[in-house]
Amino acid sequence: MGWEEWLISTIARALAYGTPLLWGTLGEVYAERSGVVNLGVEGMMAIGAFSAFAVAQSTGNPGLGILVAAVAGGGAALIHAFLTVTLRANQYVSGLALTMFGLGLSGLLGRGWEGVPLKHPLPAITVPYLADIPILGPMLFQNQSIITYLGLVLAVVLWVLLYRTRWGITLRSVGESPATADALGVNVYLVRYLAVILGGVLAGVAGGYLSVEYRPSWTEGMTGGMGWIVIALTIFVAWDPVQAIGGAVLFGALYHLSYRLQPWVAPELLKLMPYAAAIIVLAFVGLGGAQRRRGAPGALGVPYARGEK
Amino acid sequence: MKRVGPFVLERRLAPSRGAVLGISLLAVVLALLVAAVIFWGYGVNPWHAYRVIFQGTLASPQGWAEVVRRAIPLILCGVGLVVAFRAQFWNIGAEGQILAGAVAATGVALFSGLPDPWLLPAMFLAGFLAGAVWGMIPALLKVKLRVNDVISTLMLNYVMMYIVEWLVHGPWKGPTARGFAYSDLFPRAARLPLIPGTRVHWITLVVGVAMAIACAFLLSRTKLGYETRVVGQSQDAARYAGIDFLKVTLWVMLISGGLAGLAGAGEMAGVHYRLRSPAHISMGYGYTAIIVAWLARGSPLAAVVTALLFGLIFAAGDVIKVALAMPFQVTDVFNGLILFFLIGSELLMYWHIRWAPKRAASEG
Amino acid sequence: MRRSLKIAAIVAAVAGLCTLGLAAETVKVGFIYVGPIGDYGWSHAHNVAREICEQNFPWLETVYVESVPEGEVETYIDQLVRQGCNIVFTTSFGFMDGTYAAALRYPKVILAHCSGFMRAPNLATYMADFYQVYYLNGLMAGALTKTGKVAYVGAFPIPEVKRHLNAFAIGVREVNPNAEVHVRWIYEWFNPAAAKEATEALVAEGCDVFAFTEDSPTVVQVAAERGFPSFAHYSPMYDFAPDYVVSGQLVHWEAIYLDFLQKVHDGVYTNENLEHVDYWWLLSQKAVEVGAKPGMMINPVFEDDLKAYIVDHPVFGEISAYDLVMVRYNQMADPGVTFDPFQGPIYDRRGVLRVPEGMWMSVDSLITMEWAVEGVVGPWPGEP
Amino acid sequence: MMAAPGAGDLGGNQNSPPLVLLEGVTKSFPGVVANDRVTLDVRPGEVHALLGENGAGKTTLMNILYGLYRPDAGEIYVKGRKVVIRSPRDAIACGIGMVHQHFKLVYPHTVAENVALGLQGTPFFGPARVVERGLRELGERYNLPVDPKARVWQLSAGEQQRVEILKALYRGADVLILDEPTSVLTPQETGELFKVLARMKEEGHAVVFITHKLDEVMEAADRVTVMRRGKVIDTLPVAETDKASLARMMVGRDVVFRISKAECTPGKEALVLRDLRAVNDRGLPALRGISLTVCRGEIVGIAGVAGNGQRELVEVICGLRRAQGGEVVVLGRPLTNRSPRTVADAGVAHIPEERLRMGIVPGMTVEENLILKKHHRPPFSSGPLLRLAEVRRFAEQAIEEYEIITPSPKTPAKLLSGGNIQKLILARELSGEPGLVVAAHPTYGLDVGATELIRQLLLRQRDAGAGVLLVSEDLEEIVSLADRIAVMFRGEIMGIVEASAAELGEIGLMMAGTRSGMGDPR
Repeated sequence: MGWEEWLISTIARALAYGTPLLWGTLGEVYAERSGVVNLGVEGMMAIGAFSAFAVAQSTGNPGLGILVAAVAGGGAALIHAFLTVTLRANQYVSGLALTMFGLGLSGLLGRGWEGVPLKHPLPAITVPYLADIPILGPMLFQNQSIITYLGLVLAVVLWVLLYRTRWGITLRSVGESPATADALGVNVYLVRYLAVILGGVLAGVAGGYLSVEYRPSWTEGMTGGMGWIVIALTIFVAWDPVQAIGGAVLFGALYHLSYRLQPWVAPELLKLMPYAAAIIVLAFVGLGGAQRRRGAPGALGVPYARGEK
Repeated sequence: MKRVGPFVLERRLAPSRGAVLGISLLAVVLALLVAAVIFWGYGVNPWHAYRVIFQGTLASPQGWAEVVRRAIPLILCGVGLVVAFRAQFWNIGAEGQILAGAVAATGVALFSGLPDPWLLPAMFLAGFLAGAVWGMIPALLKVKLRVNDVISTLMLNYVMMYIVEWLVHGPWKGPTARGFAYSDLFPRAARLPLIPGTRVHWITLVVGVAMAIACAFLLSRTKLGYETRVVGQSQDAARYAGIDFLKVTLWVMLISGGLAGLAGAGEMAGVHYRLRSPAHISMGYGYTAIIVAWLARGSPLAAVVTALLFGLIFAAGDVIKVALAMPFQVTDVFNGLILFFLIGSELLMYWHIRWAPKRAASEG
Repeated sequence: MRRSLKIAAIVAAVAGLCTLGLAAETVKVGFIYVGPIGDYGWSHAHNVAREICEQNFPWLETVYVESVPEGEVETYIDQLVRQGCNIVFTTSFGFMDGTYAAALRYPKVILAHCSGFMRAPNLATYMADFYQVYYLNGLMAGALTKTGKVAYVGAFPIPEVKRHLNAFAIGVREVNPNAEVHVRWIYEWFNPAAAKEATEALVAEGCDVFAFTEDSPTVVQVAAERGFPSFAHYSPMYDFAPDYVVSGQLVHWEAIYLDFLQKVHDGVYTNENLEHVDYWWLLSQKAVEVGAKPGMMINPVFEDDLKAYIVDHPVFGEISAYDLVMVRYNQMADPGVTFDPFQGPIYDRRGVLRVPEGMWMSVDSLITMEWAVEGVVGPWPGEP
Repeated sequence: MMAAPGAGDLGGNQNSPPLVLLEGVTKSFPGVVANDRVTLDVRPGEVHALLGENGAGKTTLMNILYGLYRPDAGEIYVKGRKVVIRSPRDAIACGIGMVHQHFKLVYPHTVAENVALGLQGTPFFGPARVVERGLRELGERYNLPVDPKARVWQLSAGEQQRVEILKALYRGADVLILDEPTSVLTPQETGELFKVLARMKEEGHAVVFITHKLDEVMEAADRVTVMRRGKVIDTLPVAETDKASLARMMVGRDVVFRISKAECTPGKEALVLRDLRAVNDRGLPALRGISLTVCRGEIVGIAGVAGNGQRELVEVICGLRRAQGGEVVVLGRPLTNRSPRTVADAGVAHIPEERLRMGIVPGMTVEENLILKKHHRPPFSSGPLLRLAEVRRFAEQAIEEYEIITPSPKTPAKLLSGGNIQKLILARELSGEPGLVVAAHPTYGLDVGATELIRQLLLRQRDAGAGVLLVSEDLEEIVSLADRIAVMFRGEIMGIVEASAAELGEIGLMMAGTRSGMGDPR
């Protein structure tokens, strides 16, 4: 088999598997850009996956399922926002709690839906004309999900929003130096709430994609550590929405290749790569010394309270 | 100072012990109330559910035995995490350290060829060392390369999970496991005695409680403990005081990871007797231990008590599953909710609520 | 296997005469499943069988627990016994240690463990096996492949799945001697995401017919999206791709459970005579069935293709694949079984003669099978 | 409200209503009343100085005006209209701008992005580009040149301050509040700033600047309001007062500028620095070849504008920062790049700049804090164990000797007042007869009583034969305490003068980068 075939199938599959990673990462990038780490991605994705499936199965409308997943994910993120922004709780612990809660709640409520295949999954689409381009066509435009394409567009939109607009300046400033933003009349709490909720919405969609398009079915714990890969990816792509595309495709390719390369490489070793990669990237960033922050928002993980005590 | 109706809220710099205890208890109770709402939404009468839980756990000796058995790994990991948290090291990696301990214990049990009486002590020692090594990697990364400890410990959990997965499918797949993904069964001498009629491997329990006492002593009465507390409270002050951050962090993670490793070895020698798929070895003990430690508020001895509380929640999960046909994920819901309320109430502890009707307060 | 059943029957008969059975009382049975009952596979099938048992026996009461972690089975047996169960079925290989330990602790309780090999006076074992069915599916797959590459997505590289895969490959090669069976493992019983990527990887390798061992219809769905035929596994999956599902494997655990429970009720089986009771039930006992849904052995859509595919068979001469399937089915489904897929000579893919000319394999060697037959391509962990 | 008589020619139109009027503003924090019924008016076209010691409540008052704090009581009027300022956004809408002592800048962002942050009326896409244009115009008008595309972290402190002022002007601030604006500036830069303020005054803005420096009030302000312990003492035209009476109002009694001290009798070398080089946190050179000697029995003061390498110097001496080159010799022992513990054990006491962040462990008890740095040595430990009885004995003795006011040795250190925390640190550092005391800003932010006590303690150390290196931004403190004064500028020592012969003018020039007695500035 030629290299073209390898390239085509690897990229095509990497996109499909990378889609939830991309959505989740975009959300986490925005949350962290506002200065709030949300380790609850796994839980929000689980909630999104379950609610999308339940709605899609009972209404027969997978699109509605995705929509509800977005709302549910945002709702879950709201808990995190309330705890970490308003009550200034430890962001890491709150995120972990959200993951436990999300996995537990979705497992609990989703018991009746467990393992049943979805009757009407979101159909894959093949883009007319573009799909006929040699190599690029089958690589990018055949049998992909609409959510994949939306994700790619969203990444670009979020990048422009972040770096070229008023909102972007506000968001980045809140993440770098909330006191400054506050002193200029920016409502730091509101910005953080919105960013965290957006993160939840996107994570919800990521979960919804898994249950109504990718699999399409629901089982408890079906996110299988994807949320943590998202956390790793966020660091890996240096909090940049466009780089997130590359990161998601790379980690997606690793997953696909763990099956493709099975005759030669133990799949477990390929599957642990994203996690190891995150640590290695951080270590290299640390080695870099002076430019050690490499885009990490300055106030990341620090709750903001006005000087008033 | 804030005014809410006739109440006056005053901030204080250090919460009183009573406030901490009271508010923590309140948080747990509130979490159980919210869980009750979820039960009710699920179609189960919460009152009935809690009664069934009580009958299945605290009302009988066997029930207690299960609570204790589930608490054993939580005690070990929880005490270890208390020590790590005291040094402000966010060890989220107990789950991976448990697995590391389990792997090492398995290696000793199956392949060391040690004489029988040495087998169990060697398994515990190996488990401790493996967990310690797995814990000291992020410690080194944090001190030397400023790698965020939360992220590195978290990621290492998954790395270890896949290593275990690889071991049981590959090199350590047992010849007598008939091709299934398990190691061989441990020899008799590598299994811990149980309290008759229960599944409580009491030796691990004793080790756990002893470790809690030892860590309490360590923190309050030794130089290392003193330095640990300084590092945890203020890294700048620690630097200023000439405390070797690397040394303290490595020691702390040696202890924290090591205790999690002991828990892993205990689960192997006391419950499983063979290495198997990681999801079946630790039921999220490493993550639950975070709550155990958080609730213990820095006291290793308190961690023994809070571990029992979460042992109870695990045992309750088993009971609910059989008696009410509810999935085991209920425990995750409990855990998540309790943690939510705990951290949410943190700020409350710093507010002193005082009854002061308007007229009396106008002076301030 | 036959031998052991006969002995068991004799022992049981003798024991039944002198032991007071449970005949008069109601029987309360606990089922412990490893997965969720909705999983469309293994646990679901056991649960369906449980429901059938309950309908058939008015004296029977059942309870079940799902998604039990392997290391925790003892705890759940404890709880079920405390609830008054006098029979407990544990339905996963991973429950073996715990079930055995519980059997020793509860000598009065009857336990039966599915797919294992450790027995005790009060602990029996049972299994309904698919290898004959996979062989028949293989005959169809070999006739349908155009690229000469048939795909198999395996759950775990354990003897059970290896046996099924080998039987399937033997079937494929019987009608298409040059065809290959490409394999990928997903290391999970239920993981649609993994099944999907494994299927995609096999598509990329050029496979055009798909069989699998995984508890979801993912492989069927993915293959259908690409327009490739496939074989359903474990549960009726015909409805997921009516135009693409050729056939499949169906299980009827109730055949075993009904038999076992009846015998316990009649006092044939007691807590003292199960040491040698090992069910190994196949087509002829109607514990398994060929088809993608009950009663439909071959999807009519594919009948013509299979009839048009003519094989020059060493035994039957010129014969269509369709007829060959029917002949072989009858040979295996009749009570006096006259054919076994693993009928010598069989060489493994390294050229070692595994079954000599004219011989059949014993149950014991079937359930410990580690080698891969000729024609299997791909990773094969534990290959001797 | 009350128009000072005869202030007419001093700028400010007393006939028009005040631009800003604060009336009866009260604000309390746990344990302190930061502002007690404060009344203050600011008029258009005036520079109004807010004078007071550290902790007098100046910044709190301005933070209230800027909406960062909410007053417990009192009212605010802007242009005669009563307003409620809930947030900086409200303040900006009222035409109030503030330049904080610690700049509120987003350092990784560009100047234009910093100005565009939170700015109303810019386009949604590409707001920074529009702002860049506006910034150039403003810069010319007020003589505040700065490159709008530069990243803020690359700018000097003076430039960063300009960005802050531009930020406020861009928002159309009528009233500009400057909190201790000169603390980061050289005297020359200070002069530039005062010119800008004058320019703003001409344009009809009002400027409030917070300071504790009398000279600046005399030089730049039209009117001055003196605050002490949260209360306004008086508001009066600068022309009608003088430094001495302002100082009296500020401190509440006559100020003694010179402390009586014994004659200095230098002994052996306590500290020798040779060509010391180091970089700062950003990796830029902070020390460029420092050579200095401190003898036993003398106090050497380090003067200089903040951020000229003083912090790095202290850190290198104490082992907290690596020297890239050069040599540190303490009491005859070479200690270059040795661990902080080795340095401390060699007899170096360090009174750190940031008391709360470095000097104590806030959550630990007083007694535990008293053995920090000493816990690993006898008598406080033996082997791996602590000897709690010894710790307690030492604590009780130190609390008595240094007059540390604490409920008990078991009280968490963070509950102590600032002065007592500093006493705790001194008790710890000065016990055990150190050969060298490195004191960084030892009296910063303390009340007068504590300040005097601490100065006495340092002198006592000197007289007992220790060498003292005193780093302070308070020139008066250095002049009154030190025997010799070294002035630092951009990581170099510009010159060393005998304190008895020191002229403030000369020191000021050196602080601005002129080398003493030498033509060659290198």
